[in-house]
Amino acid sequence: MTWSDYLVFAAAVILTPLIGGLITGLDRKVTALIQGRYGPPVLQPFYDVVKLLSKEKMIVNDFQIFAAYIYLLSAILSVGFFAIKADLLMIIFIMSIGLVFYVIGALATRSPYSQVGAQRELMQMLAYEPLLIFVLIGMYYVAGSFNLHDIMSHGRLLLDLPLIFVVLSLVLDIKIKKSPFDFSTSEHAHQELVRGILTDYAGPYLALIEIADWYELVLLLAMLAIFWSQNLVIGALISLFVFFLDIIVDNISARMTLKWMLSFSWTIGIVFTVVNIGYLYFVSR
Amino acid sequence: MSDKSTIPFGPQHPVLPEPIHLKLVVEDEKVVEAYPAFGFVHRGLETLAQKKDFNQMVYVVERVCGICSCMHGQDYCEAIEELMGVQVPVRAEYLRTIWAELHRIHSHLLWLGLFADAFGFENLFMQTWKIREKIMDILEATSGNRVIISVNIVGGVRKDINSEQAKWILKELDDVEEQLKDINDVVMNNYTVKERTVGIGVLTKEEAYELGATGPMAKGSGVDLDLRTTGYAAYKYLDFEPIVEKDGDSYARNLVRMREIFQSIDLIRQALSKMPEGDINVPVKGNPPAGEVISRLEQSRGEVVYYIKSNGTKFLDRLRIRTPTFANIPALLKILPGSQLQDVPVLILTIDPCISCTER
Amino acid sequence: MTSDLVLISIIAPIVMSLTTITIGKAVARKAFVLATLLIVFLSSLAIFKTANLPTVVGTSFYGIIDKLIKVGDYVLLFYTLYVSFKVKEPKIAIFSILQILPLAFFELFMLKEQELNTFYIDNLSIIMNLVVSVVGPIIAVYAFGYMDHHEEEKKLAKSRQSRFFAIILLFIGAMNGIIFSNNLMWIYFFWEITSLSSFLLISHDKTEEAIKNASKALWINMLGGFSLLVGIIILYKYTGIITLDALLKTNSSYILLIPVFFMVLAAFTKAAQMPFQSWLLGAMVAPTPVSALLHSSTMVKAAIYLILRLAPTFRGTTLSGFIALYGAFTFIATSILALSQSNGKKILAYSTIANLGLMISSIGINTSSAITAAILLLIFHAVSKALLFLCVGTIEQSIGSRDIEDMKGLITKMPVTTIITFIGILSLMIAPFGMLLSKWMAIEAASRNLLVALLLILGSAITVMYYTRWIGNILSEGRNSKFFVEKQLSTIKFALYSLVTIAIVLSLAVTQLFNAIVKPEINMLKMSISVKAASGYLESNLGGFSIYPVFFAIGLAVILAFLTIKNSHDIVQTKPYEAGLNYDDSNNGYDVKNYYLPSIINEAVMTKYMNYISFILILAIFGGILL
Amino acid sequence: MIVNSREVEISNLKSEVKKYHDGGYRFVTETCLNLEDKFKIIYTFAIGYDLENIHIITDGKNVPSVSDIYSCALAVENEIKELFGVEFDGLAVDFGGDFMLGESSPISPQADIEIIRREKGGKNE
Amino acid sequence: MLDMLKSVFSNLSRKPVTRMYPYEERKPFDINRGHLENNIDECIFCGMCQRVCPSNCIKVDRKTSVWEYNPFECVLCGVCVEKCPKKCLKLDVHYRSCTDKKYNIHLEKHDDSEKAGA
Amino acid sequence: MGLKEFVKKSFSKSPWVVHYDCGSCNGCDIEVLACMTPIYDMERFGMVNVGNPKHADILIVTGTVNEKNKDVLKNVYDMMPDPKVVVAAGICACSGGIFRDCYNVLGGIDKVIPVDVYVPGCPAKPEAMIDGLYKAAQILKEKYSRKEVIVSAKSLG
Repeated sequence: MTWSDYLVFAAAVILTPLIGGLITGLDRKVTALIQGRYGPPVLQPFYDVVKLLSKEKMIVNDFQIFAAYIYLLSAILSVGFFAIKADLLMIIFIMSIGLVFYVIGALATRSPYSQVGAQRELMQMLAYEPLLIFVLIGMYYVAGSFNLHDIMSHGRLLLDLPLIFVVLSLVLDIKIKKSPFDFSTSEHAHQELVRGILTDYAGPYLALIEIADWYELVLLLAMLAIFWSQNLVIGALISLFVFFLDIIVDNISARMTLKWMLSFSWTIGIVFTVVNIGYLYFVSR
Repeated sequence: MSDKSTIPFGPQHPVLPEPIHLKLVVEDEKVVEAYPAFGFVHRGLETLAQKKDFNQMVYVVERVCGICSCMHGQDYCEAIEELMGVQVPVRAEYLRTIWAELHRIHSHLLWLGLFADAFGFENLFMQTWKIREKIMDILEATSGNRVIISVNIVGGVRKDINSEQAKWILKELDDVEEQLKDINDVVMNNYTVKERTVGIGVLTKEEAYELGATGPMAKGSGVDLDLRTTGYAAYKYLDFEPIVEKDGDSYARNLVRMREIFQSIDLIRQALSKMPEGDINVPVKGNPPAGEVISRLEQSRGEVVYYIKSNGTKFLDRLRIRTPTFANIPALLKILPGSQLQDVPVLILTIDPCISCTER
Repeated sequence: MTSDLVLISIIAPIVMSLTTITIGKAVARKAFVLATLLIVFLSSLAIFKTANLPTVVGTSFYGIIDKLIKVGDYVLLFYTLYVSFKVKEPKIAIFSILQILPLAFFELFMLKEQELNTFYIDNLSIIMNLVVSVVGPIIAVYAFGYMDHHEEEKKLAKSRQSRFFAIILLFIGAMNGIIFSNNLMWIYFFWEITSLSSFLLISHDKTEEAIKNASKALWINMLGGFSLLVGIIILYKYTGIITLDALLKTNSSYILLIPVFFMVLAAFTKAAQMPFQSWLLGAMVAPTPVSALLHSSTMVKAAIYLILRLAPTFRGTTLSGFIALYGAFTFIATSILALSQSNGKKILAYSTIANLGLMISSIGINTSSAITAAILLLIFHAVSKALLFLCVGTIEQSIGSRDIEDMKGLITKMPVTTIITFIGILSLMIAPFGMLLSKWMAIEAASRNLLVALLLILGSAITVMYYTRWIGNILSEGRNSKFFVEKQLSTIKFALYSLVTIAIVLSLAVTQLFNAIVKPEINMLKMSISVKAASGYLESNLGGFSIYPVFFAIGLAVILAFLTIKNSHDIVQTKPYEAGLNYDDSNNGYDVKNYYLPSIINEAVMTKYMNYISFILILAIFGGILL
Repeated sequence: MIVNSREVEISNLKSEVKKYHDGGYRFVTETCLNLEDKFKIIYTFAIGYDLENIHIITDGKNVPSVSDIYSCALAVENEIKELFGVEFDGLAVDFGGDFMLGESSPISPQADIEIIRREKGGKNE
Repeated sequence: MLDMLKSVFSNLSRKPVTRMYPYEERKPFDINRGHLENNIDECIFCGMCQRVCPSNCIKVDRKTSVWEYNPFECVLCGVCVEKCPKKCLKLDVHYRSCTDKKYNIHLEKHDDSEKAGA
Repeated sequence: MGLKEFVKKSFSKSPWVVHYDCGSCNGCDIEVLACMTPIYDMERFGMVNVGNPKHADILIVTGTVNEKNKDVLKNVYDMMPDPKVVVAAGICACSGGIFRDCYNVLGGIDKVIPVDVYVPGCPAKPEAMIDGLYKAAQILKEKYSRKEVIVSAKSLG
């Protein structure tokens, strides 16, 4: 790593929560508008997080603190590595450290909701983690490397990997936990598990998780954006458009069942990946 | 693996604003058994009948449940009127019917919203409640209060609807109907909604009858029971058919409720057009004579039964309310085992529970 | 010098084991065993330090040992024949006879006497030897305390520990034999000894179930031995090769692939790959140190060792591709089966099979980074799995159950063991630790082979799931979160602490490890090195992984969490949210079990179908020879 | 509807209820009334839109439960048991005083006389 | 799945329906039962309201000419207003605003003052 | 705007609400829910019905306390991290309302937990509810500032 790498790393780590918070705020505003409401101010997520950070530290179990910190730090680390264009597979692996701890933190409390939520989150991870790596394999087939640097030099992945792009959008939809995929937690808590996996996190630790979610959201959006790395502005627009579509889907569908999600995501993931890569393999060369 | 988990459901739970406690025994996510515990709303208001006179009790029974409060008051008043042999004016009967049907619409819309929320369809919840506000406006404009409208008194009603208001109501109802058609389309055809409701919580006709289910719960299973056909209040003057669906699953119950909303809109239109001029109440003198009476009517959730025993004083001897949800609880406990955990809110809401009714 | 050291590492334990069996006194026995272990450990260090690699050395004792081994072969096979009658398992007899006859024919009529180089030593041998002589002694030390407690529980009138430790020592000697032997017939002999010691150790408790499972293990391993023998005979018949060095020098040809297939098949049985997995699951009835030593960290690794040895002979063939697919299939199939288990040892057993499958798959991919991945996996898996087995053993002896559901709230009951178990599981499934690093390498290496890559990815995701919930269970605090001070025996403490330290240090020092012993091996295999490692950064031509930042992040989180807990006095502890109702007595409380998906995964049914598929895959591997 | 209920001997109660059940009647409700030092329990059945009532007079002990004939009578019998202290024999599921009232609620609050003390802790969950 | 799109896009194209309370207040309906007021000057302390009140939230003391009313117990049914012989009771259309302390409305005829007390 | 000011502001801008129906007749419940819906849309003030006391700042209670749910109410209140505000919505929650003479009713929720805002009405209108919640948000901010003062005083002493 060179000095400029360190600078980029630091800049990404500092800027990402701001972007993530803004996007979350926009998400809430747009959702409200879609529902015919006025909606919260765009800065609302920041108010929420700042408030949560300065609330009383309430825990059930010391381990929760640890889990929340690791979740946040691994998210930060993965975003930082993304910014310096490191190995994407490594980034996913680092991200999954946080997720594992996130789940363990919830399992470590005795609240039935948080435990069932954690079980569901595990199922959810089972649904999207493989897909995420499938996406990388698709990129590898085009770029011949897992290094983001090499992948980005390819320019317009979207043209080669349209179906893989769909798979990644699906991952985004599962990851941001919107209908029809909000099983382990839900944005507005009106589900059978209250807030599921987040039920027993409170105050500052909930805030840490919220911030980590922003990091992951931005990371996923950035992964969508590199499908058009020739011009990253267009890439960003594409990824925001996908995000907007996810909001719309959230607003036109009910929460589905867990089994449905697992079979749906795996089918889509495997079929689309195989078809797309097969296409590359047989048609393009 | 025979490992079974136990999961609480309620009393403080966002899906179910009302406090009911279910202890669910689940295997993975499949519900094996459900043990209910009630009593978080139990106030014991039936005994208030011995402390408050029969006129004041109208306002108490209205607060048995805030959602179909008007119908509680109506049923109570009809019981007392039958006991005392009071004939209420026809216009009062019509007015009672209109308010009752408005309540049915608002109750069904409220239910639909909560139901949508239970399976995670937030937008549907918002849209339904947006439409529901129009009904609430009608109630507020005609009675002075949004939820507990306190219009029924022994001997008739307290508030009148003038022709200007009637016109406005009709206009609003057209608007509501228009918007509801879109919602109806979603409830009936949306893939995700169907996935979450079709075949979920099937209650056969025999089971529904045997377990004493009432209202949409029974109607969704093909039991043709709608007390409005017995022609209390103004229903004898109105033209309608009870709505029955056969499948007995959550989807069928949805359909019953959705169709009932349109039916209610139609009934209100009929009632407003047929409503004669005249008094809205008759003065009631004296106390109810000693005797027992049972009065029933069709609430939005089903059949409510009022049992009243009077001893000739102004205080009633015994007031007992058998509410529809109370009758639907056995059916709920029947359909819960075997379902998935994520369907539990759907199933609970599919009986349209009103716990404060159940526990009084 | 080297050859003497090697000889010591093989002969010393075997001789000592024969002595151990006669020692009745516990203290004397322990001292004696300890001394032997020390010899093994020191000799392996000495080999590591002094050996000039790779090397093929002879020894003056070749003739005697060869004769002994030839006699030993028959003794062993006739003993198994006897065992077969004793436990009434005809399959063992069938495979014994199936080996005795060809062996006799081969040795009498085909094999020409010749003086051969005794030992073949290269970095792979060193790695295996280090694993055996570091992990092995630690587990044996652990067994001191464990077996005392075990026999107390069983209320044995007469201690049978001398037999137990004798077999352990015999096994360690035999492992070293497999690792260093140059003569394939020697490998075959030691191979059979490990099978036999596995049988003896599984049936150690003499319960009906133990004997049943032990005989199952024996016959499946005998099947493997038979396959190995067939492979050797065919090899000798067509090429006249009987030594490893000669085998590795030949250019691969179709005629070589047939014996290689049989040898690989033998390895599959020993590694309990898919249609043969049942013996390893049954082997879990053995005392836990046995599971740790034989059935996860060393004996099953002999299979990996064998395939790794053979890897150059089938590089670039279709056979290789099918081996990769087969390994990947076993990986995902057993991972799925592990998902349906709540028995801790069974989960570990399935996960062991899965990881062996992963290694076999990597070897099948057969590129330099894949081989690197396989070797790294071998090392890290041996350490972490041994640690976990020992943890489960400790937990089982304390709470009387190996079911992960019963481990709820373990952290309050045995905090130290729980933390060690926690680190052990983490070292198997999350990123900065060596296992995941190797998995990363394996997946990147597999990415050209789409089907294998898909299977590996799905399998890894499942692995994370079943381990995560286990951690969650042990860390969940009970309703009355009162921490107990845990008492551990010093031997157990030593074993757990040293293994967990090794696991962490190895993961931290993965680059050094790679440069020191893995890289020379790859070099020796004459593969272009595509993996570079320096200062915590591993880089291949596909990507790179830096470890230190991740360790740094985790360390930072730990420090932050500790500071928060220590410094803030305003932390409030509440009850868990239970929808407003909080029952104080635990009987009435809510309890959530893990999801085992019985509706989707039915172990028996699933196993049946998976076995069919894997059988077809083995046929496909055989077919791969022809392609 | 003015109630004219038919009195039934306690011993005949189950056979009467069984008759209603076999006749295709739907169980509507049970109502318990205070009758000086006794209780009157009115059973209401319906066929179609018509109601029929029978009642028993009891001192509140050993009333045969009809929950084995009409399983839906279970809820209401549990309620009567708690609110009036009437004891039922053969309740299909006995909530043991945890159905309506809490631990510290008054005991059999709706009864004029108090027959049994609600037993605490004997939950049947 | 796409049935909801119609409402989504119509909502997006329209202004939100939200009533911007408290910045814009809607005019209440004129029969709203907001809160109870007593024109104490006209009150004759007959006690009718006390007798008919289902919630027993009104206390009238004829001797001391005190009319006491607990707004935190009143169900706003309006019966007292209907029964009031002097029509001095009135239901205002505006709801009573929230407070951080409960209080009784204590009206006396002598000094025409309103006192707040717990 | 300094950081401290921003923190303080965030308390009034982001009060998360948990609603507990403590034996209400549903009248107030549906009005509380109505506040969340498009017409009233409390999310304008950052209020979200989080449904989980551990995340909430404001506990809005409707209905009377009875013998069975008083423990639940206390539990829910105890699980909320400080600073927290309690709103009693509707007369039942304020005083027990029309049911205060019933045998199973204890009275208003102030019998069990401290109440910061009383919203009268039967049922309380959504506008009144919004007023109450808005006031609660201000109280929340105040409580936070007060706590901050106490903490800094501690650190000085």
